[in-house]
Amino acid sequence: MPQYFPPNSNAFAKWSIIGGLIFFTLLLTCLAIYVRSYRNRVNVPVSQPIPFSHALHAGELGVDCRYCHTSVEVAASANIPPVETCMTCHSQIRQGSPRLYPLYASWDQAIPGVNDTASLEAGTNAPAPNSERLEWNRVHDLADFVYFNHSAHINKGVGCSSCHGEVNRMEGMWKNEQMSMGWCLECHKAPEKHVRPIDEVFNANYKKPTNQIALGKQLVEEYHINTDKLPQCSTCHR
Amino acid sequence: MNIDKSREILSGAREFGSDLSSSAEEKFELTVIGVAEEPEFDNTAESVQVIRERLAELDQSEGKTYWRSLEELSETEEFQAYLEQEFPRQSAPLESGLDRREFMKLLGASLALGGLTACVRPNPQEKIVPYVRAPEEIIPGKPIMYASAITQNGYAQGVLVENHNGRPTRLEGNPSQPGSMGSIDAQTTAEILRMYDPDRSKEVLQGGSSSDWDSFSEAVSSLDGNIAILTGTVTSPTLASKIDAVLNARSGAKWYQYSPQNADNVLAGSEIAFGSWIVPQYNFEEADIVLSLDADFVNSGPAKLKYARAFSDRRRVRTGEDTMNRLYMVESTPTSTGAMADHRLPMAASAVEGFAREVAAAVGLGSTDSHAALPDGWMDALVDDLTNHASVVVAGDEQPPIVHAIAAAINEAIGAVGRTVTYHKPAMAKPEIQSESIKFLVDDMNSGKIDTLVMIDSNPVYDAPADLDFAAALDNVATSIHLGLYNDETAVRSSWHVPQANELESWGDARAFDGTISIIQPQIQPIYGGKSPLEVLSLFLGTADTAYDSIRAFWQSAASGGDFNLFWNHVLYNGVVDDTASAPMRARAKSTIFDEPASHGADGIEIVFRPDPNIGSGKYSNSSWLQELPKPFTKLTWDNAALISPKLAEAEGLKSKDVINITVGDKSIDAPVWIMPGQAEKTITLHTGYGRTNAGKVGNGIGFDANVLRTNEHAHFVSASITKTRKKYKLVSTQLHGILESDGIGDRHITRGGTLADFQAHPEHPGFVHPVAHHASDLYDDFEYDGYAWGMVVDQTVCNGCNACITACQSENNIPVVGKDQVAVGREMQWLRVDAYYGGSVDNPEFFSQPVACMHCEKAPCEPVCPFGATVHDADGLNVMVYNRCGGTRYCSNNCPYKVRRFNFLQYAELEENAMALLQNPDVTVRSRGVMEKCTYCIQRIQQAYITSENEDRTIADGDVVTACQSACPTQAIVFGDINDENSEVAKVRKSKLNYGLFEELNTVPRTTYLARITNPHPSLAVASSYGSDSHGSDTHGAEEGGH
Amino acid sequence: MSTNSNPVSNSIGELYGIVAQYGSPEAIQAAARKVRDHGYTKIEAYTPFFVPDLDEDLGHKPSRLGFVVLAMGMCGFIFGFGMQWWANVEYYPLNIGGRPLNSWPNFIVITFECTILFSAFTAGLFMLAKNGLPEYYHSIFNTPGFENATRDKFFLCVEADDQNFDTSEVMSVLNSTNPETISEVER
Amino acid sequence: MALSLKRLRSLPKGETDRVIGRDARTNQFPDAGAIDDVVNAPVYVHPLKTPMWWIIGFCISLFFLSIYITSVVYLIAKGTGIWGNNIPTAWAMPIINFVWWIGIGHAGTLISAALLLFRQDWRTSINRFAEAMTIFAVVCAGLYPILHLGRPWVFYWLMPYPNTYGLFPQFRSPLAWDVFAISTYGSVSILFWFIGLIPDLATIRDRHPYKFGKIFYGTLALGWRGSAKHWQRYMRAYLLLAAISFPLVLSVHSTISFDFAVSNLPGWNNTIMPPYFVAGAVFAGFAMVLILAIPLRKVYGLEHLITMKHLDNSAKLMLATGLFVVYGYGVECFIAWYSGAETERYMLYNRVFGSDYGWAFWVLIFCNGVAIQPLWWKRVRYNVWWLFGISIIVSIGMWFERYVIVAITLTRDFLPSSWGLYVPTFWDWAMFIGSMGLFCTLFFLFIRLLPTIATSEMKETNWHLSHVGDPSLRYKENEEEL
Repeated sequence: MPQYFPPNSNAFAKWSIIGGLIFFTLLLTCLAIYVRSYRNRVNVPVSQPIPFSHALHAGELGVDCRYCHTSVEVAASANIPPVETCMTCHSQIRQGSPRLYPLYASWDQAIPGVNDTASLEAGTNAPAPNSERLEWNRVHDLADFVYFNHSAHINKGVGCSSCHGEVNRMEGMWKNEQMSMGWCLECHKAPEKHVRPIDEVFNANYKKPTNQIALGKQLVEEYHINTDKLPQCSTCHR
Repeated sequence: MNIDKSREILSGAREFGSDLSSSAEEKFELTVIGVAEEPEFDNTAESVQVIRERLAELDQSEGKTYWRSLEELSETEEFQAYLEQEFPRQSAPLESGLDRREFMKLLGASLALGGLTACVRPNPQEKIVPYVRAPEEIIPGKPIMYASAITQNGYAQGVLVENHNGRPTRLEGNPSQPGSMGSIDAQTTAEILRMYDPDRSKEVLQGGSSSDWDSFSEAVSSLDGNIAILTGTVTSPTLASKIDAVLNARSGAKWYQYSPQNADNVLAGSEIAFGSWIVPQYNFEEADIVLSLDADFVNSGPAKLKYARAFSDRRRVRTGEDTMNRLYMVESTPTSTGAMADHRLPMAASAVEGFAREVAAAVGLGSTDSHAALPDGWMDALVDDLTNHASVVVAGDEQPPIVHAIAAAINEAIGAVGRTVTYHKPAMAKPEIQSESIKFLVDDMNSGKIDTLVMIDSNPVYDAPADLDFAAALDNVATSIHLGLYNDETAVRSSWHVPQANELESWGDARAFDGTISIIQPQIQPIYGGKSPLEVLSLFLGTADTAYDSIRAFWQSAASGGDFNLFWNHVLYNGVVDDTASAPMRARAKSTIFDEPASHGADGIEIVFRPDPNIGSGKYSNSSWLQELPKPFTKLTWDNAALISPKLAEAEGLKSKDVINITVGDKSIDAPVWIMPGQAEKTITLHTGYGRTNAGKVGNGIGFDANVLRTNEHAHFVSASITKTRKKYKLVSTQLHGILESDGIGDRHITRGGTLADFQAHPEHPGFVHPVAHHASDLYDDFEYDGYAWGMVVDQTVCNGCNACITACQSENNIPVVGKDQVAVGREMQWLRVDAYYGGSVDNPEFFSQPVACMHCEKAPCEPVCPFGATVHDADGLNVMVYNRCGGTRYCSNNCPYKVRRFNFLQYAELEENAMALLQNPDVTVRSRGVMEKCTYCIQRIQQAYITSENEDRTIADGDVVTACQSACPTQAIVFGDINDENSEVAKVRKSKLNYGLFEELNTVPRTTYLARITNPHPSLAVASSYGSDSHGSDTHGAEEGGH
Repeated sequence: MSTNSNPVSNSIGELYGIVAQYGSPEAIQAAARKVRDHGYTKIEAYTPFFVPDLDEDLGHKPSRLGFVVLAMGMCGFIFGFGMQWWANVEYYPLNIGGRPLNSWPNFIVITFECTILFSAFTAGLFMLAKNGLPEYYHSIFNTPGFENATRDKFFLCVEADDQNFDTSEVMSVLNSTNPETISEVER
Repeated sequence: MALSLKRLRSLPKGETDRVIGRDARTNQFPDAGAIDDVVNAPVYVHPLKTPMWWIIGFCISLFFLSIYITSVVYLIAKGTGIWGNNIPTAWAMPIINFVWWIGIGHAGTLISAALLLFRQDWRTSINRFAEAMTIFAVVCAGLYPILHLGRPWVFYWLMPYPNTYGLFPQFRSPLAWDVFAISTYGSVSILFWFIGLIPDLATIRDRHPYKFGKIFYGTLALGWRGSAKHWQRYMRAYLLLAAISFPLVLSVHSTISFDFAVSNLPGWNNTIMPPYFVAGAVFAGFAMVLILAIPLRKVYGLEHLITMKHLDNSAKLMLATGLFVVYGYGVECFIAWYSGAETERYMLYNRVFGSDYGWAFWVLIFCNGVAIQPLWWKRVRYNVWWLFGISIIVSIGMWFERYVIVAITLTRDFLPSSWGLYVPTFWDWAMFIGSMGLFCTLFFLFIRLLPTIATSEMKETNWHLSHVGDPSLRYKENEEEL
């Protein structure tokens, strides 16, 4: 009786089985990585109408987070500052810089030489006041059914940088963490690993001390952090 | 800035596989509509213009889908045809074919089925648009409450409006306003929906074709000849003064009032009794004994919330020491008041007068030959009570004047005046008998005396008495101007229609039933460009005053001295103008009352006209919330029916859903019947407000129009004849079984109750509360709840089934409306329902109202069976439903003994960005299809309170968390709080011996418990009516209970 | 039946073994015993269906598959229960309807299923692996008429790498077992 | 040489025996190869010469399959609302069909595993296609729970794997048990089936008239050469698999029954459920075996391999399990009365005399209780027409049993205010009929591409018989063992 398959078919069969397994595992891993980091836009800077630099404002100039994000201590959301806030300085500083045009365009007053009719006639491509809204691109966008509350964290010793990273070193702005449910739970299950003294909350350069766990445990006591409620579904979902 | 949850809400449940990645801008712009509107109203006209354009755009862009979804709610032809089928549910639910969105959904879903969804669908880029100048009082994401008022039939009901970034989303009662007392009824709650309703008219119409405000004001300025103004009942001082101004300015101008729900009988009655127009106010907090002559005082009339509260306060029984009042009731058709009665007697409306005369005679007034068929000893017991206790007799608005007069006489005879009843000057700006007023108007119109008719906030073509034929008369008027929210029956027949601004959009003022004045302040600019009556009337004075101008002008002159701005801010803050309630007047009843000839009730079949308990006499016809709200006791939705008594049904061989033909004089209509236990034997109740032709997409063509049979002199009841037809009509009720004595229900001890005497006999172990000795035994150790432990107690004694809680819940929790066809297959979505049970005889049963929502069982059967872990307990012992984890196995619903879980079988929630989306509560997730949902004890409020308390480093105080249903409840039957806190109200109430858990024998350990219903029959009439208790030896059970 | 005393030895390539064909299980069993008595160890039989005791006749050791399956079954048991216990008690303890975290009665079914799954797949796949399957090319297929090995013929092969293999010896031994045919099979 | 199917069928029965050399008296094949020829004949047929009856049947199956696919697409586009499900009847036809299908599956495994352990040689004639039936039924069944989800695309959340949510399935839920039970059952069945196929695939490889056939089947056969050492391990593995599958098959339907027994509903919360469900499953399974076997042996001329004896035994098993099921009904009634609980008693009353659905109960009593009684008579058991008819009735009856248990119980449970009605919609039926299309499609492919009878086992059995002598004696023993 003749052979139906060539001699090398054995090796072929063996290796196609092994190779198949390897390929499949690799595929899954890559998929997981892609979904959890890239598609999730972790460490992917988001383009903005104005190339605002936290490194400059929060870092070099040392402006406090709360100067712009006023509601962070009292409300769920850390608000994006109104144009007014920017204009407190930029009505003088860098006045007329083309990179700030979207700002002046959204401002409701004419500024001589920047966005008033005179400068328009002068031919500079300056925008008219109220001509368009200032539209920032959202960077941290949790799912609609997640009810994150900034004030609850700020007042219990969770620092800005714990989630947002060292913003004072970021030129652009991007998601520093995965911000998936599993990631949130890491802290909600064991807050002592991350809480810091309240007066360090806005310190972007804060480094965890070596005795973090001990300190953390003590702070959890001190701040009455209810560890029973933290990991509960109802804490974030309504 | 506006990272407002609402935008995320608008974006719908993206995670749920529906494609909404499109139009992030639009979402944002919508929020800006909310945001740009600040209550301060310094907005430039230009920004308002933007809003209008936006909504117009939206209407075109999103309109189609929106209508489609409404089509499913309303009764279209296909739906009618569909109803005719023998097995409607054999055919697939009404849906159009796949449109783009669904196709994408399908695509997404099928990809997801391949497990790839996470990779292929990128997150849409959302925009954040900051304010230019941030209004300082707005903290993004934190709602602001503004005090205002909503008028019902002209009378103010105080409200607090929850306002998210300039976007009103909810109404609550205003505690400092007497017409509200902090409670709110279903209709007023639904006003918010009415404001956003995309069906509202959006432009000025001239002869039906589109026009604009300017050309209208042109036309007005060029008007001459006799002007007539028709309004509903007016209590607004400013509006009244404005009208007076017009009357003075234009010679020959006349002002008529007509509202289908009016105080004619009360006024006419006081005319007979006192010779002057005064109205009674009842102090139920003083009354031990109440006799109601067909008066539904807890659930109708401008004072219902006040009366319901006061009456119930005298019925809160917790311990054996507590006492309660006693209510005798004769009524033609079951009402919420009748359901609370200790002694209730069904009686034809026309027979009530005879009965009243008997009572009068018994207390020594006049004499009577009529003898109503009463149970033995009834009259004696009644008279005994009336004469020996602080008592009051209340006559129903639907009863003829003479009954009111007799009631007044009796009250005087039993010394009620000044104690339990006081007399006041009417709150109406211009008291009058409106049935005459409308008659004069029609006569004048027919005789051509009127050249211009201005109809403000009224719809006479639909609701004026049929015999007047208002529509025909309207043709004799050269210029008819209609100002209304909708392009309704009257609007389409008028030469001009002007869209009216909702009370949430415009300035105004109004009086409560007791005269207290509230200022109505707008929450948002008129989103459909409506105008307030004040603005329209200003045109007739040749000025272009805005409503704001008029109001301020009036109050500047009215306010007595002092710093006006101080006064003004104070008034706006409180929502009421202090010391404007009318003072009691001295009044002596005339002796001539009983000279009036007695009329005797015809003993044929009698029709009783009542405004629909949900949609009123047509004002809320287009409100899907109220259309889907199950009506008290019948639990009917989306229709009105002819309510008939079981006896009559037997006699005529009628079954529910049979169609009968009702004839009054030369008019006749077809109406489906519904058998109503406790209905007076030969009385048929017809509810008005249905059979609309121009109500809007939702309200058009539902039910039948009872007004057809309604004449001016027989506006409330009339004798009629009926014939059975072969037709059947599909009425949809959410509750099919409720007779406690029927098969397999009796011994389930679902709803429990007994008499006060029973309770006082065994104050420690009332047998009817724990008929079955229940020994909890458990294999495992229980979880400890040492933090907060939220719980609720519902007092069945004071729950009158008014449904206010359901609509409040619907508004708070973004609960969708599903439409008649879906309710028909048992898919209604309300988280909270009020079950109705009947005990005793079907002819005159005892009524039980049992609000049922999620019980938050500590040993919840629903949780262990969920494979996703989507429903679990949290540390406070709440039964949490995590929508985003839910896969929709529906096992939890199967395993729930209370069947309180609701499932999104289809995409019920509105995911399109139309005006309705602005209505959503941003603090509550909008559920997509395929997801289970249920009552959460308003967890968003609990969490809000918790976070606030934690930020302030304190614990939540009792009363910090108030659930929506609790805040709405007129009788405060719902108590909620932390049961671990010894001093909390709920903990105290739970200690009552009347406290029991529904199906507690299943050992589910529910957190929501009930207080058994206590009645207080007269000792001589006490036929021990105790439900839930076994037929014998209930006390021994009690003893057992004590044993362990 | 015809016995072929002098076989076709026109084999060019390296010899794999000498194969005799028989018509019945009994025949091959007898032959197998005989060949083995002659001290040959590298012998293998090929049959269309399972012939009981043939493996003993050939001196094969009994399979230890059973123990492997048992061991893996236990692994499955531990995995199944361990997973549930860990997820509910250690990883993310949640209050599910007031039931205890380690509500072991509810974990029985899945534990059982895991046990079954592990042992079943061990039985199947381990058998294939030990048999070296898939093995599409095998010298024995060069045997003339071997297609009948899956039909109704029974083949006995003395492999060439048997230490005391000697073509003529083997031939004579096989001949004495009255095979239907004998053939030298090359590698 | 392969006999063409046409030729085989054209011959009168006695003649067929002569051609394939079967001894009609001893029921043995002197020539083992003849078994291959008969069983594998359809497989050897060239694709282009596929018999017309097969093509027609296959197309009909495809048509129904397309109905299935259509309803699935519509379901995913619209949502579960296209079905008649509601509150309180949150589970209805999809679950009923799921239980029905999974039940049918059980006979296959039972025949191949249990009967092997009990040394019931007669099983060899029917176990192959019975196992195939099992697998296809499990496929049909397994799809239902997924499609029944409100959001089918998240079904993978039920698998325990490290995910970004940091969550696991909720292992206390019987539905989570189902996931494990059904996936285990499905995969083990397929493995068992494939292992059994290997030697037969080798046979086909060696005899297939066409090259592509040799390659195709050769690949599947994994190079099987029937060496004694392989056979030794093979038989051990096969026996172990059988020993493992037997408890598995019992556990699977018990687990399904837990979906109901573990809940707290009156009419579901019964300890009788597991045994009663398993018996019901075997009952329905053997009915389906007969429904498939009777036409199959006819069209493929396998009367001498699947003899009346086999049908007879299946019928006996059907009768036995059927009686157990009826006993189950009895116990349910007794418990309902004995519990003394109002809810339990009313549940039974409503099932039996309920105005809305009482009829369904009596339908199932007739189908499962009355219709099987004729099987006491040998004449009936030896009449294919009777057997076929009764099997059909039993299948219908078992569907109604699930209808009563699932849907009707739910319409009226604890709280009267929430009692409701349930009426299936067009789409409920479409999906049910469609799933049958799926089953038939797979089954037609099976009988075309694979040997419907385990030939190598058959040969072994045949060889055994030739030693033990008169086979009818062995059957006698079997009956006693049954």
